[in-house]
Amino acid sequence: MTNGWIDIKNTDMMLIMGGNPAENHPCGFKWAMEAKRDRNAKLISVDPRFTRTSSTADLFLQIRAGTDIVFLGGLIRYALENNRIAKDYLANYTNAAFIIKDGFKLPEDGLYSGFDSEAGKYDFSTWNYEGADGSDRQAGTVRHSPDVVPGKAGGATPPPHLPPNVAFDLALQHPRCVFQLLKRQYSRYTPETVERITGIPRDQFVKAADLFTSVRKDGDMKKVATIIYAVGWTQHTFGTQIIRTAAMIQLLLGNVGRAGGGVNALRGHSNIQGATDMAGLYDSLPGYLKAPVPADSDLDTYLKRITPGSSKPSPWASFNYYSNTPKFAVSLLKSMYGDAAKKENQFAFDYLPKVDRDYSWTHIWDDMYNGKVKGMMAFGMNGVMIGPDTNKNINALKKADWLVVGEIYPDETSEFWRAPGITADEQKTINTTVYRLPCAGFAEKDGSMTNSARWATWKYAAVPPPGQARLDQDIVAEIFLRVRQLYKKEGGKFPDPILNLSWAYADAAHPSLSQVAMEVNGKALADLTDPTTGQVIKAGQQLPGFAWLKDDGTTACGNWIYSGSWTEAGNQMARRGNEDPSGLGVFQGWSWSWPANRRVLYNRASCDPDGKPWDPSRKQVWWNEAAGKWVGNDVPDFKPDSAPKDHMGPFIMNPEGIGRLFAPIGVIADGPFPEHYEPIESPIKNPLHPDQSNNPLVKKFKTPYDKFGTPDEYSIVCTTYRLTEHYHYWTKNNPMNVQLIPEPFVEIPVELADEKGIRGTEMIKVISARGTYMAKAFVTRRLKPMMIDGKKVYQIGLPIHQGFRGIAEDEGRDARTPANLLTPAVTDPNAHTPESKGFLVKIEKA
Amino acid sequence: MSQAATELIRISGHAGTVPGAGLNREFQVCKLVDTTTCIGCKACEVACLEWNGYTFSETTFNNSYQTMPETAWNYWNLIKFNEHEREDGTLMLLMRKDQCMHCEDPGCLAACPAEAAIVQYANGIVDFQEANCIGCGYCMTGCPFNIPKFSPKARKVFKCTLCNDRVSVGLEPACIKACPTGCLHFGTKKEMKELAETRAEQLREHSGYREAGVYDPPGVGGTHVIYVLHDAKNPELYGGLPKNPQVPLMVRLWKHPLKWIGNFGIIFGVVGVFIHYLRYGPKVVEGDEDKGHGAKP
Amino acid sequence: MQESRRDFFKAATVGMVGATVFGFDLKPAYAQLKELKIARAAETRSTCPYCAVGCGVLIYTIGDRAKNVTPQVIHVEGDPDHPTNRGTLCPKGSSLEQDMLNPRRLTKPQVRRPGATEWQDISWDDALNEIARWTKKTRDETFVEKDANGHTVNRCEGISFIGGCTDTNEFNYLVVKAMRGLGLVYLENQARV
Amino acid sequence: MSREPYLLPNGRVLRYTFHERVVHWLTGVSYLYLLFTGLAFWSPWLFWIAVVLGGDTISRELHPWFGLVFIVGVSLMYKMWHRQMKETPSDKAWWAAIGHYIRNEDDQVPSADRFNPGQKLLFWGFFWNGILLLLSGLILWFPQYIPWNLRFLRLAAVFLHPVFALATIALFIIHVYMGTAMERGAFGSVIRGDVSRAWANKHHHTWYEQLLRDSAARK
Repeated sequence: MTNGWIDIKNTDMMLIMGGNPAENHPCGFKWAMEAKRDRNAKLISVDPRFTRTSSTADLFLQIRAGTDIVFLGGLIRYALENNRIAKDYLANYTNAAFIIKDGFKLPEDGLYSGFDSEAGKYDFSTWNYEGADGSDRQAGTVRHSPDVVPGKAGGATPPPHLPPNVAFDLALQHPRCVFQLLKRQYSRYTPETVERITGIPRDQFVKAADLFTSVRKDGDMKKVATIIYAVGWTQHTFGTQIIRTAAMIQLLLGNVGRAGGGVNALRGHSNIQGATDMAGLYDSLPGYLKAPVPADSDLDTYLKRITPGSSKPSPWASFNYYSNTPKFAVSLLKSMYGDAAKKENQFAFDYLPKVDRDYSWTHIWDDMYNGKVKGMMAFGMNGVMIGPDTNKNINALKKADWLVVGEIYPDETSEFWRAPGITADEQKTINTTVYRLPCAGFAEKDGSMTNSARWATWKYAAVPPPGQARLDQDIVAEIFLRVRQLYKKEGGKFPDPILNLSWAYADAAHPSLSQVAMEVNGKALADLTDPTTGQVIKAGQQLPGFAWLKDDGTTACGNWIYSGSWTEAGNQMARRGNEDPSGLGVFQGWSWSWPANRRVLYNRASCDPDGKPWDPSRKQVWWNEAAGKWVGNDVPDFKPDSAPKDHMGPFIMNPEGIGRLFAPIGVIADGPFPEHYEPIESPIKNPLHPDQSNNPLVKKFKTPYDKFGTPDEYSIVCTTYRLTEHYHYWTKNNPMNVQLIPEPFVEIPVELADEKGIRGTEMIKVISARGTYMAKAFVTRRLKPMMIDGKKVYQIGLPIHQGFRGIAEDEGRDARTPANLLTPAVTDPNAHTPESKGFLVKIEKA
Repeated sequence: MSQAATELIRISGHAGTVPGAGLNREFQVCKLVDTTTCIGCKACEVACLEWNGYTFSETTFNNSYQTMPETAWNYWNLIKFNEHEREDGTLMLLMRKDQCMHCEDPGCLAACPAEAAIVQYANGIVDFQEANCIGCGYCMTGCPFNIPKFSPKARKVFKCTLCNDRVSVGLEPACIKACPTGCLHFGTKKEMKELAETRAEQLREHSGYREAGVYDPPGVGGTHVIYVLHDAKNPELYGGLPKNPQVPLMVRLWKHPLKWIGNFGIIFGVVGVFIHYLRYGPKVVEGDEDKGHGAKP
Repeated sequence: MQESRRDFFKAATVGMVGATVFGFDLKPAYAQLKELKIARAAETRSTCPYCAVGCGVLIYTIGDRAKNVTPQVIHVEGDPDHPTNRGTLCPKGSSLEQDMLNPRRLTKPQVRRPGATEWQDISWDDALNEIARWTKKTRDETFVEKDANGHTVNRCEGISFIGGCTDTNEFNYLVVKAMRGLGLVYLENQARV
Repeated sequence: MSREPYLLPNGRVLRYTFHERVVHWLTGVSYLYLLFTGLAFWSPWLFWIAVVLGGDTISRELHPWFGLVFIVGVSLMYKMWHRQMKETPSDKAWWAAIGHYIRNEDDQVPSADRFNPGQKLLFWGFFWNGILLLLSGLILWFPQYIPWNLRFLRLAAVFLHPVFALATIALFIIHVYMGTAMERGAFGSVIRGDVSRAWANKHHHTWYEQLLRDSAARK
């Protein structure tokens, strides 16, 4: 979330799409209801189903799963056509005025310029700003690499760079300025097209578009709208682009950085934010530092690649905070390898494994199936269930040598070898050794968790783990220490990073999470002095924040964005001050939020270019001329002393300092502007460009389990989701939740049920090209048949919560089929998230 | 008599005066259920179940999100769901938290024959005292909302207590505390009524629900659980909320006229035969010297 | 404060003890309030492990943290001071008590041997030693020091670690540190899916 | 009946056989229990009766079971007596003379068979009310099984059960009064079984005459 949960109460307009917060985030959704009650805010719900969120909405539109970009693109078109945009914001805080290189082509035929059909990827050289002085022709010091997908880094061509001095046209009239390109790109997304592709009748779409953009009626900047989404947007082969479209709308309407605005991702798990921050993902290191690639032959090359230089129109300023990247990276290396990380050995940069291709979730299973990955450790992660393509995952595990599962309940992953359908005879042929280790539940562990609003909150242990169960950190520590012992005794392949990994916890086998948290915050390794204030931090002291980090090895910090969370003043994440003087729900004194305890990101954008709040009744930060700095109710997300006349862009994490309507040089791999592509399995050909129906960057695996259905056989669009009564695959072990929703069901429209002669509560089969799911029919009017491109299309939906181990499952009360038996293992090219929403199925009576 | 007994303003099956009637200045508590902000999440159901610590029962899927068809002796709080299609074709998913309404004039208490099995406190809470309950089930019949439920195991009747164990120490009921969207409120009856009316007005003026209103049925003297409904003209849409609930006529007839007629009749009968005896005496059989020889049939 | 509440409670055993006839107590106690079950329980502040709202929860356990008591959860409810949830909880958060008291919890390490059709118990020590042995074996077998282009890559391609999204930042950091230390690249998380 | 020696050798008349007496008291005792516990539930002023009778909960539990016993008794009575309880043409005359009967002017009352019309009323009154009490009582016994949409049954039962009970109470008061205080010898007849010949002749003249005729015929 750019903003926070409580901040939603400050909004005037909510577009909730690709998410169902009433069901999945009820306690956060209270602030949406608060906005409705206290401000008469309006709520628009766009979803394939009429959900419990929709029940509270002022307007509900049923959309075909996977067509969100069309809807949002239509919204952009509507806003532009009806002049419901924030002009000053647009010109000053976004790259609307930037001029794009000649040769850039919009995807009117489904492809942007530079597509290499053989490699299945784009050459990004035309996806760039035009340099004001021809500087873009020189590959100089300005670097901003697109290499989020590392595979390409091994290639010979150097990645394109942003020009330091960008050509621009503040009148937004230049035919190649971003604004004009944007206009052209979305001119195709007319209400008629929206209706044809999404299934939303055009009058309803226009009603919604009018309502949503009404916050900018007559150029008024006071009102604010927010867009709220969840995995209904991410789980597509174009998920990142859906979210980008939303961000673009918010930039167009000037809603980013403002109280009650923003683009708000509602994360689905208590610490999915923290897990991402801490880089439990192959392609990043803690604090969103990019993972090194083989071409990063030394630390310098690596740092040069990942540290951007500023790129902006020359009269403007850009803070370009990521120019500090080397400080973050070196401090991380110091934190990981301690004294072994020295200037002489490039801070042990070689110890870090280099990634050269996609090692993401679906690839793990594919590579395990193909015999590459031989061992797996799964902690608190039910890999078989989470999918996609459960069958493939089970068959991959059959080929593994060993599997370690750390869990609190018996789960499907640890029992993959006796999944339904595997006979005792077949079990005897499965040679995987499985260790199932009893871990600790949430109440048995202390530590911090970071919520969707980036608040890291400390919790305390209430009870000891039951029986022989152990704390998760103790188990991981024990495994690591025993492996290290083996390498110490026996040697082996490149033991240095193992032997030299810093493990300086008082009790190495039982690391105290407080000590870990202090390590994450970072400390001074030598006496440090702030040159301007003269403040001194002594060696060994906790750092007050990331501004103190150094790239010379005199600081260690496990995760720069968490620097400030455990200072000399103690654990900031355990703070419980709940005063909110501004009434905006900022709560500066409650727990701690990254970065630097800021609650609303990009909050400089809540003010006009002169530094005055757009809406004086919702003052977040503002420029104090007398003091010569930015002050406010929140921590300014800005260079504190940059006066408005400097024209520094508010989006300080971008090298341009502005919000990107146009995503240059492949930071988004599948296009600078989002374009609608159909889901991999779709009932129709993409009406925009039938010859390029799907995202051209999507790759399919080749195992026998990677099968895809066609609309002639599988005509029903299916989507998966959670219910408010359950949490993933966890609460099927909790009798209270099982009582609420005891059995799996499939929600099907009344019309489809009538057609098939299915009555509510009857057992039905949902069949995709990959598997069969069985559950009871939930015949409902909350899903209606839709007209898609002249074709009647049904959508059905099924909750994901049941599997083959659980209270009801063990009692034989359901068919014991996981929902992800149905889903395909195809992913978004940017985030590598699988497409669990909007695949094709057929149904029949069981 | 402990002073605390003066907290009682009604006692079931009780002869004579009620210790607390007319004595109290304690404020009346009230739950406000704003169905227009209910998201049917069932947090209230679980909070209730958890706090009261009852056993779990097996449920089955019934083509609805609803946990079970109606409340149960060990499940006092149930969200009732209804997919309602309006005339303009738009859909509403109506969700209403069903629980004891804590009527001002409780039909259960009126019907209960067991002394102090049901009491009403000065703060308005109608509380079942299972220790005194005889399990006759009259309360189930007396209640116009189908709330009290019989436990075959305990052979007694149970219902929501409005968490009087919590309320008596100054806490809010468990369901109120849990409610994520604030669709549940707790406070004095006066304030909840005002809040409800304000919300209903907002719904009428800003959300296009022209029939929005407050449900505080006068037929049972008002309730200590009140609803805000999108459509106060049709409460039945909300899982069968009765339009005009009353303490049933039969219970009233039984409790009042019949009782007086019956009591009078019995007394009249006994007195009548006594007077008859005084006036006419026994029927004596002349010459009968009944010696009391035992018969051997 | 709590003491006076309790006193009120005792007083709240409302009732008149009436005449006793034939040994029967003819007047029932009019009303008896249940004692507040958390009146003196220990209270621990925690965070709900489910969604990313991060609601504050209060866990009530048996005993007042005296040394001779093994704490057991008796009740969970929302933390009213927490600015986000203000004491509220959803149906999952409200059921957390049963997550902790759950008889289905795993309580001992187990192993499933190749070809086995059942679990067997294993000691922690044996399990950890075997896992360490597997880890070393697989790492040694699949470790790549230089790629085809001759670049130093120092990665282990045979082991994957997948983590959930309900564990702490500190645990995640430890995992990343230890697993990157082992050279793992197949390091993924619920966050991806 | 005619086969039994109703005229006893000791010069008395067998009024009720052992079987009849057992059935009477089975019914009577269960009725008394039902009456007392019923009264306890009827009025808060009498709730103490339930407590005295072993506790309020027990009373509620046993009341329906005693009701079944009562119904068994009533059924047996029906089997034993329903033929003798049939209305006869002479009953009208008896009812016409009810004022005399009340004023103990028995010589002006038409003679009665084994059961006079008043007793018949008692019998049928108990019989029909017994059935109605059973039906309404079953509903009250198991209210939890009567679905909400058939709730009117429960409501009707709540009201009608005491109405029927009150009807039996009216009969019961008269029955007890007549059987004990008013008709001397009647109580003995239902305890020991026999009455004097004079009693039989006075109160049930037609029946007595018949006994004499039967006896003569048998000889």
